[in-house]
Amino acid sequence: MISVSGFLGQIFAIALALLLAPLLSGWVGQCRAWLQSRTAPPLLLPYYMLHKLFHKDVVLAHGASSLFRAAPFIVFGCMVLACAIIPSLSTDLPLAPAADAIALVGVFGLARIFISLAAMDVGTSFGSLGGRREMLVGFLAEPALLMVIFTLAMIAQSTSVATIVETLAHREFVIFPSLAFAGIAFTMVSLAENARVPVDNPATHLELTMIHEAMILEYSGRHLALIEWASSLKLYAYSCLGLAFFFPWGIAERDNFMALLAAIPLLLFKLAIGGFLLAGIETVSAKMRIFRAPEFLGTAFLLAVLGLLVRLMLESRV
Amino acid sequence: MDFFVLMLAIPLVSGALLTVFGERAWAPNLNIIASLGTFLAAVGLTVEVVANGPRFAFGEQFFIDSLNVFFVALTAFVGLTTSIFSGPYMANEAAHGRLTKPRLRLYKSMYQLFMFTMLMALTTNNLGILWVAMEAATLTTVLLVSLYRTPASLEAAWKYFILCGVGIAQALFGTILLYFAAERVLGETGNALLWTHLVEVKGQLEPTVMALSFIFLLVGYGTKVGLAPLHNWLPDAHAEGPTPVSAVLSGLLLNVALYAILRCKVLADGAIHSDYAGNLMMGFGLFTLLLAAFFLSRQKDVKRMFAYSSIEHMGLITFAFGMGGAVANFAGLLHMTMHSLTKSAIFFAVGHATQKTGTQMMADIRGLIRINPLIGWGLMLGTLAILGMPPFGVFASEFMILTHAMKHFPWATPILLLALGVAFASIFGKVQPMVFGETEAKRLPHAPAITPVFLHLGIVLMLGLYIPPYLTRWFHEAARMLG
Amino acid sequence: MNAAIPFSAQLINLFASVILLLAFAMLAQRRVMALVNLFALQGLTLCLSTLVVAVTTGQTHLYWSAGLTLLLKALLLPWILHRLIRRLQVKWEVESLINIPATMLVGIALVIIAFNVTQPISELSSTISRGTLGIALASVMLAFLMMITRTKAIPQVVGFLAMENGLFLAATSATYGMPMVVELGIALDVLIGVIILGVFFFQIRDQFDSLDIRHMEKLKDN
Amino acid sequence: MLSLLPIDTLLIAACAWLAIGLLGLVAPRNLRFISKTLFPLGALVGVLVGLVALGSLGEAPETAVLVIGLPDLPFHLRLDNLSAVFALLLGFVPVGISIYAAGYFRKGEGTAPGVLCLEYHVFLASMLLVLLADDAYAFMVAWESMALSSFFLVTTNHQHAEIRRAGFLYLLIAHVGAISILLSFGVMTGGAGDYTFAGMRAQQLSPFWASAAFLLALVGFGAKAGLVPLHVWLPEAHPAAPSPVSAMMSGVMLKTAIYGLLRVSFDLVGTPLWWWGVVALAVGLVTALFGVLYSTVQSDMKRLLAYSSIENIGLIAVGIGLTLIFHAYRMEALAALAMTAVLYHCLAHSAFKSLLFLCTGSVLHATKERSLGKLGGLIHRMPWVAWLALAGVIASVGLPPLSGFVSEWMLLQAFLFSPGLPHPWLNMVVPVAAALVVFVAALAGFAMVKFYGIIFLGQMREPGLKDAHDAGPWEKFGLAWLALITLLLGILPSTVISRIDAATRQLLGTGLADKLHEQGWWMLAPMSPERASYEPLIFLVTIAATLLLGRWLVRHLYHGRVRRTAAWDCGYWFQGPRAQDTAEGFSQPIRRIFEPMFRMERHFPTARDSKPYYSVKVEDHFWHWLYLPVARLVNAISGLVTAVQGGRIAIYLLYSFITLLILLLVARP
Repeated sequence: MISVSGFLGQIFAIALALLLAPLLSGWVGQCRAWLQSRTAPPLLLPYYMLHKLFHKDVVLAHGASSLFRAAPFIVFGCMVLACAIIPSLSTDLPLAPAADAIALVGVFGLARIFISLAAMDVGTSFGSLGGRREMLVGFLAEPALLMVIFTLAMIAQSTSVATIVETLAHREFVIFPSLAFAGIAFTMVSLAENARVPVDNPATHLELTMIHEAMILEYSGRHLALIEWASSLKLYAYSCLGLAFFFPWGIAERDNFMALLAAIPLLLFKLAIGGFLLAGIETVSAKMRIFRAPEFLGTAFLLAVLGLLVRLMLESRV
Repeated sequence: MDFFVLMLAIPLVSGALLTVFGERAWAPNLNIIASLGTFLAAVGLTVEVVANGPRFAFGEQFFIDSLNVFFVALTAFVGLTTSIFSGPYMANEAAHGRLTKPRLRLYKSMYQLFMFTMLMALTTNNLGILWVAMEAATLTTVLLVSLYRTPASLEAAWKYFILCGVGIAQALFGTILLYFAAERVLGETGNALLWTHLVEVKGQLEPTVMALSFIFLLVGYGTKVGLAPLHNWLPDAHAEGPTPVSAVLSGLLLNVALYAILRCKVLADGAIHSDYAGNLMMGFGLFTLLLAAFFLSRQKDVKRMFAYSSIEHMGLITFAFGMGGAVANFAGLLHMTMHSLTKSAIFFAVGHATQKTGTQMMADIRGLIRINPLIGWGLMLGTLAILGMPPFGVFASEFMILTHAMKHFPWATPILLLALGVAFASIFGKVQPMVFGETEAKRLPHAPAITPVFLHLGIVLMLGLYIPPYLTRWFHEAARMLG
Repeated sequence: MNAAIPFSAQLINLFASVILLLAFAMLAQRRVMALVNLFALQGLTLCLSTLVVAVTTGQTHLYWSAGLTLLLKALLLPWILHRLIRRLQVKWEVESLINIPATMLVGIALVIIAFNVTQPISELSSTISRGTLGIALASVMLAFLMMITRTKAIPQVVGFLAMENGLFLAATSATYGMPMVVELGIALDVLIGVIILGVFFFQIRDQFDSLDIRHMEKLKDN
Repeated sequence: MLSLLPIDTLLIAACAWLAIGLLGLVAPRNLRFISKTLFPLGALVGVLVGLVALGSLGEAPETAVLVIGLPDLPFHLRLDNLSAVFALLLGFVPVGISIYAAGYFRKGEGTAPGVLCLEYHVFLASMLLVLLADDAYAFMVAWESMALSSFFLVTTNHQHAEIRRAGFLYLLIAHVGAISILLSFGVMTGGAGDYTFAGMRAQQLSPFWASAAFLLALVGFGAKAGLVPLHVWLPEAHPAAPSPVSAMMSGVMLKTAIYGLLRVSFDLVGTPLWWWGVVALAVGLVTALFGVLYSTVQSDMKRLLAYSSIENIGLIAVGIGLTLIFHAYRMEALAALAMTAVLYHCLAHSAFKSLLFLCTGSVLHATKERSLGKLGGLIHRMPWVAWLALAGVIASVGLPPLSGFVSEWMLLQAFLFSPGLPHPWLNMVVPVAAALVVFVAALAGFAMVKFYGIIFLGQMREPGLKDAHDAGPWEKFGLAWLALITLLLGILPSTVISRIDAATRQLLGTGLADKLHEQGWWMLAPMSPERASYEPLIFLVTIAATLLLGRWLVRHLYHGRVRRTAAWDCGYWFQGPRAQDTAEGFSQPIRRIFEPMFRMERHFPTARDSKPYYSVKVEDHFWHWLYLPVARLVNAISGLVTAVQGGRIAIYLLYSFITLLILLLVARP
């Protein structure tokens, strides 16, 4: 049964995700600015943005339907659920059995479908363009992500994210070549999924290249705020997932509140490093043409499958 | 009065009457009434034979057992429905000016005489008389095929006459050889051609002579059955004759010819003590089936196409009887019944359709279901039935033939299925657009007789789902008789 | 050697050989009138051979069939054909699809085949005319060949009738005739057949302006 | 005391359907009577069938022998758990379709309503008989009656040539398949001549003949299910048929083929060999991939759905293949998991695909348009249809928390735990197959977003769409019923699986239910919660709670003000409906990436064109590589054969002469 402390831990994890996610986006932005020798925006800029957007009126296009208005809430809900499942601080989450790793990919998929549909709703040329590109990225990224998860699930003999993390955290330090492949693939997928360079650029509105921004052009006010927040939650979720999978040390396992508290600084530290590395990648690589994206993601998919095969070939007795 | 005598006398007398009075207004009704009388007599005879067992007539010259009484009943039934169908059909032909009154008279008298010759061929015990009746049947139908006197119908009738005449001459040679063999056993008693006597001594007949004789009989009567490559007369005769004639040709005459082969096969089997006759029939059957199937896909004339379909089915039936054994014979008999009923129903529907549209070219016939839904559905369902779609009875017999072949002659199954598949694609691909689609309708002076179509299809449907026990018994007995 | 064979059998064999010879002659004949005459002659020979068999065996019904043959095949049918040819003003020449020498060669091959095929049966035969079955089959086949090679309707019909002659020869010589009722039936059929054909000839000529059956090749599938 | 066994009740239901159909002939033109009385009656019978099937799940098999049939082979019927699962589907899904149809059929469209009613109910009854049949003859009769009645339903609007062509193709392939099935039965009797299924079970076939039987069954049932390369009829027939019929065919009829395949491979043929599974897996993967790729590039909404059905059937076949592999290696727990996935996907697909097809029917009625390029923005005019269609779309993409996800999830679980197969080569291939399955599922998302987005969202592409109206009450009820099934299947997987588990147990000897009973009804954990678990209800509740809470908080803390204005025009004055993506435009990336998979004919405008236009036509490779060559071959042979009939009488005589000579010379005993 769900214990009180487990429940509290869950609430705490969600709250932390909601709070930390914009911060992470801000941090990445700041790092990027530093690396590109620009004046950095304030670290808390995303919070100001959200606050401002919530205050503004919603300006709806005439053609917007109820789906357009519902989509930001649904996307936001999906991301919150994702953050609730991913063990950022502790693996003992009451919500964890609700969705295993495959369902987690499903959650992201659900969000993607809604944001793409919403993009097509108003009926502008950019909206459907963005929706189509998002789905293009999605149908390549999703299998790659699942393959990464499969590799890990085979190591752990489980698809439950918590079990995977526990297994990985407890293993002796053996080098799994499959994990290396999976790690690279996961990074590539995360870049694509979070609309980052080299697949997309969150800071551009150039029609030839934009994907994510094209989809949310028509959003404003609280809707836009929710979507931005959901984006940063997604980045946070992916980061935590990556950290949990590949650097699982320090994540609390029992419903021990102290261990949970102890995990916070470690998490912050890991996120800071991760954010910095992300900014680094974004700085050193160039934005690709849109039709290079399938190749990029295809590579990720291939790497993930390779990781799976390596796992089967080399490590099946480990 | 004796049912048997009645059954033979009614068509003969009415045929003679119609030759004289065929142009009177009541003549068409006489045609139907005579057919009805024949049918009732046949039913009476059937009941009698089923109840009391086989019987003779006119000394030993005629013999009715469970095998031929089944054909007799079928023949009389289809004869009746065809006469019902031909009433309005022929009236329409006359109204269109395609036929004159003397021709109509010729049609009716020849129709009755044709029925007479077929019934005689079926019931005779004398293989010589069988030959004579078969030849007479050819002669009457030659006149029916050439009824329109168009160049095409004359050509068809000529080919029919020559090819079947020659073919049946071979059968006579076979009969002579048979007699030759029989005489050595039975002596010159004059009974040497009586089947009932022959079948008792079949084991003593000289095998070499019987083999030779069976070859000639098979080629001879096989020409009439339409076995490839002896079939060439068949599509022409079916396509160019009046549709009721096509219906009885396909539905009855082919059966009668096959019946003749079956009677001879029993003797040959008894004499030769091997599957020689059966193998020949299987070979012919498969070849015919395959060839006819590939013929189907290039047909343009609807009646010609269904004529090829008849050839195909005759091939299948011949194959079934060739396999021999109780199950295959049962299936063969069942398939003959189904084919007769279905094919004549199809020709009825086709006849009305061609009259409505004024052409036999399938490319010009469209939207029958709009012109007259009953004709359209009749043709559609009939076609599906003949193609072996359940729940129609043709499927039941095909199922039995196929499963039996699978069990005993697995090598033949792919050929059978290939042929059935090709036939399905060819026929259905052509009939479907005829039935469906758009068209301009036209009224006929005489309302078509649709009842026979659905009567036949109804029986076929019923037999596909349920074969009454008495019919089963009857078939079983007939099948057993064939060995 | 031949001494073992009774005289009547020799006679029958002689007539049978004549029939075969006539079959060859018909195969080679180019003129339609002569063809009909040859046919009549064949019928006559057939009648004679039947008569010999009848006398030898004392089978009364064979007299009847001899008479029937004479009446039908030697007199009635040739007469009908003569009348038809005159009424229809048929050209005298008979055209053949294959040239005559080639046809003859094929014919000889057929005779060999026919003899071979009937060989085992003749061995069994108890009748006085054992060899005639082969000849009968040979004449049937030669008539068949004639039907194949001739392009006009009348020679084709003559071929058809000659085939019946061959069959009749088989029936009388090999088995001393079929039962009477059968023979009557066969004769009736042949007669009716020829009458119908006669009617046909007029219709064909009306429709096609010719009795050349090569005009009748319209009904085909290719 | 009159006690009716379930099998009797089902038989009565089949008869009732037949009777309802025949009643339609009483007044064939009375649309009101037929649609408002007979179709709802048919739906009631459907409820009865569904309830009886539900009740008989888990019970011992019941058999019956009817008086009809062949003399030596009367109809044998049997209701066991496998039949019951499919009867469940056949009961409940058609309820929605029938009710919908009550409001759908209009006057003056093709076949008379009475005839249509007959065909429709014969179709239903024959499907039920297919499920109950326990001998080869009864099965074939029911099977072909099903094909026949559906053929007539497909050709309802037969005045269009392409519909006739579609119908012909459909019946032809169905017939070829039926021949193959018949052969398979023949092989399975093993020469004993006993054509009852019991007789087939009793046969011990050699591996060669068992394999032959299985492969023939795969071809036969694959032709009906739409497995590549026998799928070509499906994208033709489904668009041709009226929408309720497409729904019925796609939703229910295809499942009878799956039923047949399961029946043969797990029940009749004996112990399966491992490589059968590989064959089924490979065919399924190719089918799924092919179906989903083609579905993304379609411009006709019903064709798109038809290809999507091919994809789903492919996934089901993958599941069957996996089950076969596990079963052959005696890994029954995993086999049970895969089998449950198969059965579940059958149920799920049946509901959501019917729902989607019915939605296209409403769109078609409202707009008279099937082409995606002429639709758009219908969510404003048809909100009911649009929102219910969204449920179908999400389920069909395989996303939580709706039905499609459950089965895909279980299938992936089965894949994931496959290592340990005693065959090293298989061990490698199976996970790669899993990768492809995931890929297919993801591409399905693309296709479905295209489907939904272009029909219901955006601006209306044609001015006529302004007059579109929402579905009527009957139609709404039908749609809602199916959406409800989809939802229930999505959120109550554990409950459903514990019911249908009886079929798995019957076929494999083990099931999932025991494990499921240890956990709560809300949780689906087929192995153990530590290894994998999914709680759709909690999932749904969490998202819904966040959504509502978020909305409440935003409204509470800030405001709910909304202004309406024109969409942002990017500084360009023209932002009409033509500026949106077309159906072709939307799928352009797919066409570009997977170019070799399609046979494309494209026309590009040039600068000098007076009327520049762009067109693209995507065709099926199989048509050109397989079907046309076969047709040409048959035509060529038939050309050779017809030369026999040259019209010359001398030649004809020669044939018979030569035949005679050959027989005399060669064929002597």
